[in-house]
Formats: sequence, structure tokens, C-alpha cells
Amino acid sequence: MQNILELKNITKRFPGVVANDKISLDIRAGEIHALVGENGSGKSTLMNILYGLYNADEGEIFLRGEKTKITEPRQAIDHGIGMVFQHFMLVEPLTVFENVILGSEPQKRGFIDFRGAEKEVARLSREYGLRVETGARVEDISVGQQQRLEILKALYRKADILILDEPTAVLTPQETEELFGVMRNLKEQGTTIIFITHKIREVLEISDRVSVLRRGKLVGTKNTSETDRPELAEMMVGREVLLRVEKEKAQPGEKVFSVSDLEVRDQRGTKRVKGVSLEIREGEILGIAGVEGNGQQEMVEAITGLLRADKGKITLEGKELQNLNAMQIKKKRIGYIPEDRHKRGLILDFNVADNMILGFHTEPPFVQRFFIRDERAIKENAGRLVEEYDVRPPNIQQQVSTFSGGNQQKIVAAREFSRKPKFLICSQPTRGLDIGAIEFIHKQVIDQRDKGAAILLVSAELDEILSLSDRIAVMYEGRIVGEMPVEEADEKKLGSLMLGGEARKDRGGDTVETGTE
Amino acid sequence: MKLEQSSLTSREILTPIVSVILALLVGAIFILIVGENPIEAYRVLFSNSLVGMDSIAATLQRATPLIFTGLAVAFAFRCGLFNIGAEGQLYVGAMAAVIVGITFSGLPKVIHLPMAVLAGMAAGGIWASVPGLLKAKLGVHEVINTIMMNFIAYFLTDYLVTGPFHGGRWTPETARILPTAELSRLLPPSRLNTGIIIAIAAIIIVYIFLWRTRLGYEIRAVGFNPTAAEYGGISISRNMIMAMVFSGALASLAGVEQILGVHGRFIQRFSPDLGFMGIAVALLGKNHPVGVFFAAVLFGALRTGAAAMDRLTDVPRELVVIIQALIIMFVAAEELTRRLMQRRRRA
Amino acid sequence: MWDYLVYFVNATVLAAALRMATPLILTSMGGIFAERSGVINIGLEGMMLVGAFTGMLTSYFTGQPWLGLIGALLAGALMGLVHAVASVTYKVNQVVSGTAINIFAGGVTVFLLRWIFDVAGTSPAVSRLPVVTIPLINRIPLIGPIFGTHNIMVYMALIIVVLVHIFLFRTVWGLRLRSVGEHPKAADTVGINVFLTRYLAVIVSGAMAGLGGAYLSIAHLSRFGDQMTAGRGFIALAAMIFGKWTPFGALGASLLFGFANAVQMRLQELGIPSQFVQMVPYILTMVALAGFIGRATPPKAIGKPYEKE
Amino acid sequence: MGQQAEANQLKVGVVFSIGGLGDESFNDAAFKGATQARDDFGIQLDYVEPDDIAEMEDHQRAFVEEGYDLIIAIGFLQESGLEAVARDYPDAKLAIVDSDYLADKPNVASLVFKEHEGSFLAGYLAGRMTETNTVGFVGGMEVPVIFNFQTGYEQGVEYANPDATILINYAGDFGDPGTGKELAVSQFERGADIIYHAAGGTGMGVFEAAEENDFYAIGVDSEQDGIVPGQILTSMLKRVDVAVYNIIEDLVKGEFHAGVHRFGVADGGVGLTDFPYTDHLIPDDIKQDLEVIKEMIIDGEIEVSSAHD
Ligand SMILES: Nc1ncnc2c1ncn2[C@@H]1O[C@H](COP(=O)(O)OP(=O)(O)OP(=O)(O)O)[C@@H](O)[C@H]1O
Ligand SMILES: Nc1ncnc2c1ncn2[C@@H]1O[C@H](COP(=O)(O)OP(=O)(O)OP(=O)(O)O)[C@@H](O)[C@H]1O
Ligand SMILES: [Mg+2]
Ligand SMILES: [Mg+2]
Repeated sequence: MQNILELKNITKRFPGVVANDKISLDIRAGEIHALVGENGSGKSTLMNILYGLYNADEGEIFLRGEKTKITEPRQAIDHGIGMVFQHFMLVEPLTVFENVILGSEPQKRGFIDFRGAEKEVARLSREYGLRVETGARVEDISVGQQQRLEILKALYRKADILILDEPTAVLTPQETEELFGVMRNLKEQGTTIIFITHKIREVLEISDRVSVLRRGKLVGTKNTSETDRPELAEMMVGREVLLRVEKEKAQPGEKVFSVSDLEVRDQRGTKRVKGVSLEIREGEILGIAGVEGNGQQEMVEAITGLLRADKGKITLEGKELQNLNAMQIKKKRIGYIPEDRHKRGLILDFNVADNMILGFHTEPPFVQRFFIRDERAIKENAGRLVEEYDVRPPNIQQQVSTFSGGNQQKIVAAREFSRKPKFLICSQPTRGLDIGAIEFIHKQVIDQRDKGAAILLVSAELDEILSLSDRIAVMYEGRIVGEMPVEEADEKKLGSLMLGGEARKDRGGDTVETGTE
Repeated sequence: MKLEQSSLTSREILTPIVSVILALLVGAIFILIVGENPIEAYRVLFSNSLVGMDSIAATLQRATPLIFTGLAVAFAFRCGLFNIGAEGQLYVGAMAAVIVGITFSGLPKVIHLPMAVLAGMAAGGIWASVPGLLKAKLGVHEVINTIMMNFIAYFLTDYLVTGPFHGGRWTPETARILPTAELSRLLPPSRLNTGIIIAIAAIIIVYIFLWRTRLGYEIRAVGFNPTAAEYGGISISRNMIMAMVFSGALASLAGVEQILGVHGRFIQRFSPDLGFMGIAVALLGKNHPVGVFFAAVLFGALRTGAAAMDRLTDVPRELVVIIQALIIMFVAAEELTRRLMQRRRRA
Repeated sequence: MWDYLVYFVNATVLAAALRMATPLILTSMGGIFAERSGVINIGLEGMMLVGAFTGMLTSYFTGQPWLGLIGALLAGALMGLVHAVASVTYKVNQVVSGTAINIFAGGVTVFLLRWIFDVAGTSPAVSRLPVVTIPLINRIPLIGPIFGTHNIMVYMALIIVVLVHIFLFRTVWGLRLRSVGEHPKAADTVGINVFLTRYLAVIVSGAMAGLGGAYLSIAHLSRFGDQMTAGRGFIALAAMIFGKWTPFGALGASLLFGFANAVQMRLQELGIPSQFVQMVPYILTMVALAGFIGRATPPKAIGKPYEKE
Repeated sequence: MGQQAEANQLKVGVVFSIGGLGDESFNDAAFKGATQARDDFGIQLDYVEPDDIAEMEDHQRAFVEEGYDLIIAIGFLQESGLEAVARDYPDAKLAIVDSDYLADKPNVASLVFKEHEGSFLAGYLAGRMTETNTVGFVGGMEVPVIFNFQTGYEQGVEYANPDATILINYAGDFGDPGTGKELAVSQFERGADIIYHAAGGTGMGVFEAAEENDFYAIGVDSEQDGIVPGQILTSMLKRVDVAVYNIIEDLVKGEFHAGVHRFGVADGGVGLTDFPYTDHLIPDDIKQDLEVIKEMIIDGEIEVSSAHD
């Protein structure tokens, strides 16, 4: 097979990072080429360069044997390159149809030729099995449909090289299978696919070859049939992966925290949590497994006072908490590592010291009389925590935006753990962190457990759930669909629960697709 | 627009200076268009605004209301809000102050004057709370609402000054305030009055409030990252409303100073765009109280000098308005000035 | 009672409403262009003022009001270009840039008025665009008195509304413009030049506002006066919002505001202080934005400069 | 910057009101009187056009300090500034137009007008000339000084023609000719065939409406008859030029005296123009009656009350 695409010595620098460091990569015509690597390893950057959205600082692109300059997406489109972005590039108030044709509109003297185009779009979606309602507004269709729409967009532009950037991250397992069907279909028709993912399982299932990036460099390219899981994992992280966290067996004490029959709506008013009940004991970690978007975040936000609960009871040490506000919850000694540190956890423009008091800023010793801050106490607090949690650099006056993700997360953890929480919520606590930072955070979480905190761990990473939790509950479509001690859990069992497998049986033939309200 | 912590960095000090120089250079083109000598015009402008006690007093007097409106805009901005309603707020504030200033006779000055000032601040604060509330509770962008409320304030005060509170003479103004409500003149004949002292106090108070109190911490947190603030137990809506109320109260002081310290009565549409110039002042002062002071003094000097330039040269005084607009543009176009400075450094 | 009503609402009042709505219509179309592309334009007032001035000036020196119209269009476009350079290229806060433009316009028009005519208030009279009578419409009862005879720019404004609607919702460029205002990055990824689109949109926005100003100085009237726009740029902005960023919506709102003003002239006889009537457009806009008349949602990307990397 | 000052040449400084020169009204009239005096008496004349109330005092003061022999402040907005200047410079000679607030100051001459008397004449003319028995009045803002024009006009119309209807409208702005025009058109459509304005720049719109719809307008302050020749019946002259000229003359003759100088019909301070473009339109008997009325006002047989009595 010949190379349809060759990237040579591509380098891209961002302030403070070399996102792509002399990457050379060959893509063969008609193959499915997986591109893997940890968060921040440079996958998206490389593909954005190929698509003309970023311009490389150095390096060359050869397309079908010819040296090609791609500085604008337009050029990529003209060269038959299509890309489905990690974060969808859809114009929400426009219709599906308008999104498909946008930028490549069939026209008669400037007017959009609606009729001709509609036929073409219908044909494409039939041919490739990409079911989407073309007349609907994008904001009204499901995520799965949005993704199919993205692929349709690329095909409509006659792409024969299709880049899929982490397409499975937002999909249910069933939708993933469907996507793989489409990919195989496309491959049969001669389309070359570059497929980005974090999940080794998916690489092994669908790709012909796989390239691994680490910290902006290409580690290597393998034929999928000639590699295996441990080898890929090691290539990705640069050493053998330590999957288990060392910890003692839990010594659960009194029941500290409970949720019963909780129902929550999101900001749009859709019911996302549909009757969840949980209990957590002192010194115990309850892991919540589940594909993201199944109500975990709404549940956590209801517990922490950021969203209102429609119904249900939340208690800490017997006292009811439901619908207290965030400040009142904080004062009950509940710690919370939020899922998105940039959105929720930190004020990036504040310095470390000011971030270290967020949420405690109304309490002594940080304020004196007349609302005046006690600068000494604030500094002392930050200085102590920075040392204890090994935040680097240990400069408490520095703006938090200038710290790396791992160190930012340490700042959040330090703050949330510092006031001896009785109950701790850790939501995706290690997202986007490197192995070193992950280990550190994991140790701290176990440490809190051993000090007697009750911990609710929410994570999309099964590895993390399995290695930290003492008990595991699986959440699916706003309900707990299964619960077990960690000893009885394994990936397969959790995986099938996460897909709603057993839940489907319980609810008598409901399909996954029709679960929307 | 990136905000820094409580002190200004050297770049934040340099960009405004470069912007002012650029604006003066472009202004020189306009002077050349009308066939005058830019150097001479600028000499007249600045020697009559910055040299000599009288000039300085005049400049400071003109800077006083701009300090208030500049602080008002900057304060709201720290909470992530764009208050372009300072103009309307200062009108209602001035009206409230004057009503108190003319009605309560027989009070000693120590009571009457603060009462008038506080009435003005309350009115401005309440006026500004409306867009604040609409933003906090319904998510309506404050920019449009503050613009709309400027117009409503014009018409409302037009009505009050020619209707219920008309001074009885045949001019669109209220009666004179009682002497007990006057802000005393500091350096007669200059109209510089104790308003400048209030302004400087306001600078200090705003500084302390923003960086040394827990309420300021909350406002800044909401300004930088409302969702994170919310996570930290800080009420976004309460702080937004509070920030707008404070901002409106600060803005109203500009009107209060003009009325109680300069005009002695409410005159219909008395403000020469003090509220809008406050945006420029805040911007030029990098939304920092100390920066606001210097920016207000510069603008005060420009206005003072413009009068002299008009009297002594043939350059139309609107030149200064043009320069002020250019300063706003250049300060806001940080990227432009940064590029220029980098090029210089390389050269 | 009926007579009473007819006194306040009749063909002549409606015709006046249409005349008074015209500058608002033109300028609000300009607002739609800019804001649909994601750029806030509170500089409409200033752009109008410069358009009014240049229209007068060109007509004064050439004696040709049609050239005046083109002059106003170009001057407005130039102000639009300034706004585009500032807010698109240099990522100046769009509200700040608009404010600067308003201040600049107030200064530069009087500066030039003084320099060229040696006056600060009102320019000399210039020739203006013709009033035309539409032959057939003219004779229809009821409609005729309202629509039959107007300055040609009144008809132009109405035609422009239709054209803007077709442009936005039926043409390729309209679709692209809207996508840029909602999600510029998505537009970028399908090969649409976000910067160019915004530049053009803001330039057209300024040109439209320039026309709105020209209506005042060389169509409705035949001279320029200091600050003669008298806040109409802001009312046009309000009309655009009240009309939910759609051409026909803005048209409706402009007509409503024009109508309020026309009726107000007669209501003055009832002794209602005119100030309260003058507040109406502004209050209505706030009410509309607050969602009491169906939520007015601005384009999503509005106010945010596009950063490519 | 004025011409070279000769030794012992008298220097006069004029501080204009906001709006400045070119208003074809108030400021221009003052300017006319001042230049006339300059030419007649060979004085040195300098002036400024402030754009902000607060700054007026600075100009007055600067003129005093630079040794000007007389400082004339145009407009009531200057009174609080002048109050301070009068106090600080007891030897300075000061004058203020349109304000008697400083009547008791020993060094301030207050130049005020009986606008109601002049407006009475305008009203009388309108009342006699109207063929529709309806006349109009367009005011700038609803401010007391304009009420004075209105009331005099009403009395005049009433005196001439007790059955006539008088339509009154206010534009809410002195600088919005667009609204001025619509107000006039609206009055025309309600039957008015003569419209008097006291609306500054807004009045330009009244003239344009008169021109377009072929009715008569009456100008104000200065001789505005030539703005639309033949369409402006007359102007109610408020002879600011006379007042300014006279006070300069007083100075030159060494007869300057403080206190109130009130200009009414009797001393030619207010009155109508000589119908430079409309002489042929006005029947002689009306002209003669106007003269009679004038005498009656002078003699006190007709007492025109002002809005402030
Ligand atoms: N626009 C940008 N400006 C600055 N830095 C950037 C930008 N985009 C990416 N980076 C940085 O470049 C590096 C590579 O990012 P990239 O998005 O390519 O990673 P990735 O492999 O796609 O990660 P993920 O798996 O999380 O999607 C990261 O350090 C990232 O923070
Ligand atoms: N889109 C972006 N735009 C601007 N700066 C970015 C962007 N993404 C990341 N950065 C900056 O790049 C730097 C690296 O960020 P990144 O998210 O890659 O950290 P990280 O790789 O997760 O950190 P670590 O590897 O230490 O855990 C940070 O300073 C971050 O603020
Ligand atoms: Mg990362
Ligand atoms: Mg990525």
C-alpha cells in the first residue's frame, strides 16, 4: 500500500510547550490509522496542523506524493481532508442540513440551492448509514447524531482522508459500535481514516496501524496485529504502567453520608438524576463508574449546593443538606474536587494564596473584623499547603494560570483536603494529569480515607475506579444500576453495566437510544 | 482585557503612555489639516493645564468627576460588568442630591451636606441596581440595559428639572441648593472643591475594598471566573448586584460633585459626557484606582487646555475630543501598542 | 371615541411614523450585519453622524445628493472599517471601540464643520434627494396616503429590509455570516474566512448606518446639525434587539418606535409630558431583553474576538 | 485671534453659549452685534465657544485677567460662573445676556428680553394671516424660557383671531431638526398653515417642512427669513445683536452701567423683521395694524403677560 499522506518533521510550539516536536508520520491509503497518546501529548495539535487550523512552525506535508502547503482549512478541504473535531464544530441554531453544506454550499448565483443539496445529503446519509434528521436544529439532536452529522459534513466535502479526533469519548458503547460500523464501511469504500483515541481497546479493535505520541514526540508506529495492550500502554506513558494503587483494606466506620431518592434537573430543565440512593461510611471510598453524561455531574452538583435537587434527601451525619447553598455546604466540612478545575476549581487570574482560601475566605483566620482580610494568615496558609502538597514552583504570589495542570490540581486538592473534611467528593480528580501527578493525587485521596473521611469518587476511568474504590456503584441514565464491593468488580462487569445492559432488562425492553425525555 | 492583581506591572503602565503619545501624534495630523502648528497648539494646551497653580487647580477640578466615573466603571469591571450607564447614574444621583440640597433647610452643614451626598449615592446605586438585577437574575447583558437607562435618566431628569423641581425662574434648572449643602471651594477662584478630597478618599476606599476585604475578594472572584466563584460559595448574583450598586453610587458622586461643588443647582443636561469619559478613564487607568487617578488628571488637563487652545489658537477645540477618542482606541488596542513597543526594542 | 382614536391614528400619522422609522430601519439593518457576524456595534450612533455629515458635505460641494448618498455610504463604511480593524484585528473590546467611535464622531464632525464652514451648529442648506410618488399605490385608499408619497430613501429602506432578509436567509454569504456570529471556529473549520467575513459585515454595518445618517441630512432634511442624530443610533440598536436580530423584526420595531413618536406628537395635546413618551423605546427594549416579550437571544459569539490559535 | 491691539484700544471678550457659532440664532445674533460694534468703534474683539457649562467661568475669568475691558457672557448657563467672577473682580465690567439673576451685582449688566412681547406680534401676524384658522408653535425643550415665547404667541393669536386653534408641540431637544420637521408636518396635517418655532437647531426642520409643504413658518431670534426665502413669513427678532452692540457702545462712550437692561418692543430689542422676502404676501392693512399693535404695547394699552408673572 502506498502512502497517501506523509508528515515530515512537524514542529509546533505554544508559549511554554512544544506541542509537536519533529513529528514524522506516514499514513497509507485506505487504512485506519490510530493515533494515541496521553492528554496533552499533541495529537489534536498535529491534526489541526494537517487540517490547516494551526500552522506548523517547522516541517512539511506530502499529500499523495506531492509537497503541499496547508495553511487554511479551505485548502485541506480542497485536498480531500475532512476532520471531526474533539469538540464538535457545529453551529447550533442552524439546521443539520445547513451545517452540512456550510462553506461548500450548492448555489445558483449566490442563492443556496436547497433542493439539489437536500437530495445529495439524503443520498450520503443513506449510503453510509448515517441517520440524521436533516431538518432539525443542531441544538435539538443527540450527541450521537451530532457526530454522525460531523462525518456527513466531511463526506459531503468529498473527503477521502478523514480525521476523527477522539470520537468515542462522548459516545455510549453502543454508539461506539455503530461508529465502528460506519468506519469499516468507509474504509471499504476507500476512505483513509486517522482515528484518535485514548482507549487501547478501541485501537486494537478497529485500526490497521497505530502511532503513539508522548509529550509532543512520536514514539513509534506499529502494525496493530503485531502489538498488544501492555506494549502500547508502555509506549504511551514511557514506563510500565502501575495500575494498582497501594492501599490498606478499608476500615469503614459509621455511616456518614447518604443520599436517598435524589432527583435533579440540569440548567436546561432536563431531568438528569432520576432517583439515586447512596450511602458512604467513614473511611470508605465509594466509586461511581459510568460513561460521562449519565447524571454524575448533576448529582455531585446537587450534593454540593450548585444545583437544586427536585426531590430526595441528602444527609451528613444525620443532618439534612438538600438545597443548602454552596457556602452552607462548604461550612459542613465537605470537600470537593470539581470535574473541571479551570471552570470550577480555580480562579486562574488569582495567585496561589488567594486560590487557597476560595470557599474559606469568609472564615477565620482569613478575615478579621469589618470584612478585612488577614493577609498574614492567608499567606501562612498558602505557604504551608504549597510545601505539604509539593506545588511547583512554590511561589504563592504567582498567578495560578501559569502553573501546569498537575500543579493546578494539587492546589485544588490541597485546599479541599486542608480542612479535614468529613466527606469528600472527588470528581474526575486526575483528568488531564501526567502519571506522576496522578499517583500523587491518588495517594492523597487514600490518605484522606485513612484519616476517616467518607469519599465519593466519580471517574470515567475504570482503572481509577477499580484501583481506588472500596465499593463501586455504576450510574446509567440517572440511575444506579448496580453496586458491588471492589473485590467482585472487574472491567467487563462494570463495562456491561455502564452500557445499561442489566438495567435494560429491568426496565423491560427500553433501548439505549430512546432514553431521552 | 486581562486584569492583574493589586499592583500595576510596568507594561500596564507603559501601554497607556504609549497610547497617549500615539493619540497626540494622530491629533497632530488633524492640527496640520487645519493649517496650524501642532507643537504650538500642544504647548498652549499643556502649559495652560499643567503649569502654574491656577492651571493645576483647574485641571484637578475637571479631573474630580472623572475620578468618580472612572472608578465606577473600573469597579464594575472588576466584577466582570461593563457599566456604560455612569452618565445616567450621575444624573439621577445629582438630582437626588439637589433635591435634598434645596429642601432641608435649617440643618447644620455637617448633617445636610452628608445627607445630600448620600442621597445622591443612594439614587445612583438604586438606578444601577436595575441592570445589575437583570443581569444577575435573568442574564440580560448589562451593556444594553445601561445604555437604555442612560436615556431614561435623561428624560426623567429633564422632566423633574422642568416640572416638579423647577427652580421657578425661566431657565431649565432647579433652585439653588442651600449653603449648608455646598461642597466648599478649596482654592478660590478655582472651582476646585472638597469633592476632590472625597475623590481621593474614594480611590483609597475602592483600593482597600477590592484587595483587602472579603467582599472585594468575592467581587473579583466573580469577575474573573463566576463559575469558580459559585463553587467557592460566592453568590454570583449578589455580587453582581452589589458591584453595580457600588458602581452606580460612585458614578453618582460625579454628578453630586458637579451640583454641590460647581453649579450649585441642577441644570438640565449639565454633564459634558462625564460618564462616557469615565469609560476612557477606567480603560486608561487599567481599571486600577491609582491608574484611574492619573488618567482622570490627564483628561482633566486635556479639557482644561482645550479651552485655552480654543482661545489662543485657531485649532478647533473638538481636537481634544478627537484625541480622547483616539486614546481610548489605542489603550484598548493593547496588541497594537505592544507590537509597536516590541519593534522599538528590536530596532 | 372612534373619532378620538382616528385623530391619533390615521394615515398622516402612519406616514409620519414611516418617515421617522426610516433612519432607524436603515441603521438597525447595519446593526444586524455587525451583530450577526459576532461584532457588537454600539458605534452606530457615531457612524450615523459621520454619514449625515459626509452626505451633507458631498452634496454641498457637488450639488448632487446622490453623490452625497454615496459619500455617506463610504464614510460610514470607513467608520465600520475602523471598528473592524480595532475589534477584529486588534481584539479591542467591541463596546469600547464603539464608544470611542461615538466620541470621535461627535468631535470630528464639529471639528470639520468649524474648519470648513466656520460654524459649530448647523451647516448651510444643500440639495437633497427627491420625494417621489409611487403611481399606483398612490391611488389605493388608505394605503395611498400612508405609502404613496415619500422621500426616495424611505422606499430604499423598505427594499433594503427585504434584501437583507434574503441575503441573510437565502444566500450563501448570509448563511456564512450567521455561522460566523454563532460559532466562528466551526465556520473556520469549513473554510470560511472568519476575519474577512467580520470585516465585511462591520464595514457594511457602518455603510448602512451612514445611509441612516444621510437620510437625516440629505433626504428628510437638507442640512447637517451638530449631534443631529440625537440618539437615533441607540434607538436603532434597541430596534435591532427588540426585533431579535432579524430584518423584519427590526423593521417592525423601528416602525413601532416611529409610530410611538408620531402619536406622541399628538398626545402632547393631552398634556402627557413628552419625556415619558420619549422613554418608551428604551423601556420596551429592556422589557424585551428581560424576556417578557419572548426572549431575545443574541448571536452566541457576540462580543468575543476570534482567536485563531 | 483678533487684530494687533493698538495702544488704548478697548478689548471686549465674548463667551458664547453652548452650541457655539453657526446656530443661525442666539449665538450668531450676539456675534453679529459684537462684530458690528467692532467695525464701528474699532475695538478689539475676541470670543470663545465653550462646550461645557463648567468651563464658562474659566473663560470669563481668563478674559478679566488678560485685561479685557468688557466681558459679555451669552446665555443664562453662565450666571453662576459670572457670579463668582463678579465677586472676585469688582472692577471688571461684565454683561450677561438672558439672565437677570445677577441684577443686584454692581458690575454686571443684565441684558434681558421681553420675548413674550415680540412673540405677541408674531402671534398677531399669524392670527391675521391664517386661512385655516389654525396656527402652530414648535418649542425646543419644555423649558420656562420657551414657555415665554409660547405664551406671548398665544396671546397674540388670541388677540387677532379669538377663534383660531393653536397647536403646541415640543421636540424635547434643541438640536434635532428631524423631529422638528415632523412636528411641523404633523401640525400642518392638522390644519396649521403658519408655524412659529422657538427651538434652536430643531427649528431648521420646521423651515424644511414649510418649504416642502408650502406653509409659512416664523423664525426666531435672528433674521431667519432668508433661510427659505418666501416661506418664512417673518422672524421674531430677539435683538441680542442690539443688546450686545448697545452695551459695547455704552462702554466705548464711558456709559456702561450695571443692572437690568430690559429689551422690549419699545426699544427695538424684540420685534419682527421687515418682511424682506414676504413683503408682497402680507396685506397692507395687516402691516398697518401691526404697527398699531406695536404702539399699543409700547403705550401699555396691551399688556402682554410673560410666562413668569
Ligand atoms: N491554542 C493553544 N495554545 C497554547 N497551548 C496549546 C494550545 N493548544 C494546545 N496547546 C498545548 O499543546 C499541548 C498539546 O495539546 P493537544 O491538544 O495537541 O493534546 P492532545 O494530545 O490532543 O490531548 P487530549 O488527549 O487531551 O486531547 C498541550 O500542552 C496543550 O496545552
Ligand atoms: N488552549 C490554550 N490556550 C492557551 N494556553 C493554553 C491552552 N491550553 C493550555 N494552555 C497552557 O499551556 C500550559 C500547559 O497546559 P496543559 O493543559 O498542557 O498542562 P498539562 O500538560 O495538563 O500539565 P502537566 O503535564 O504538568 O500536568 C499551561 O500554561 C496552560 O495554561
Ligand atoms: Mg493537558
Ligand atoms: Mg486532543
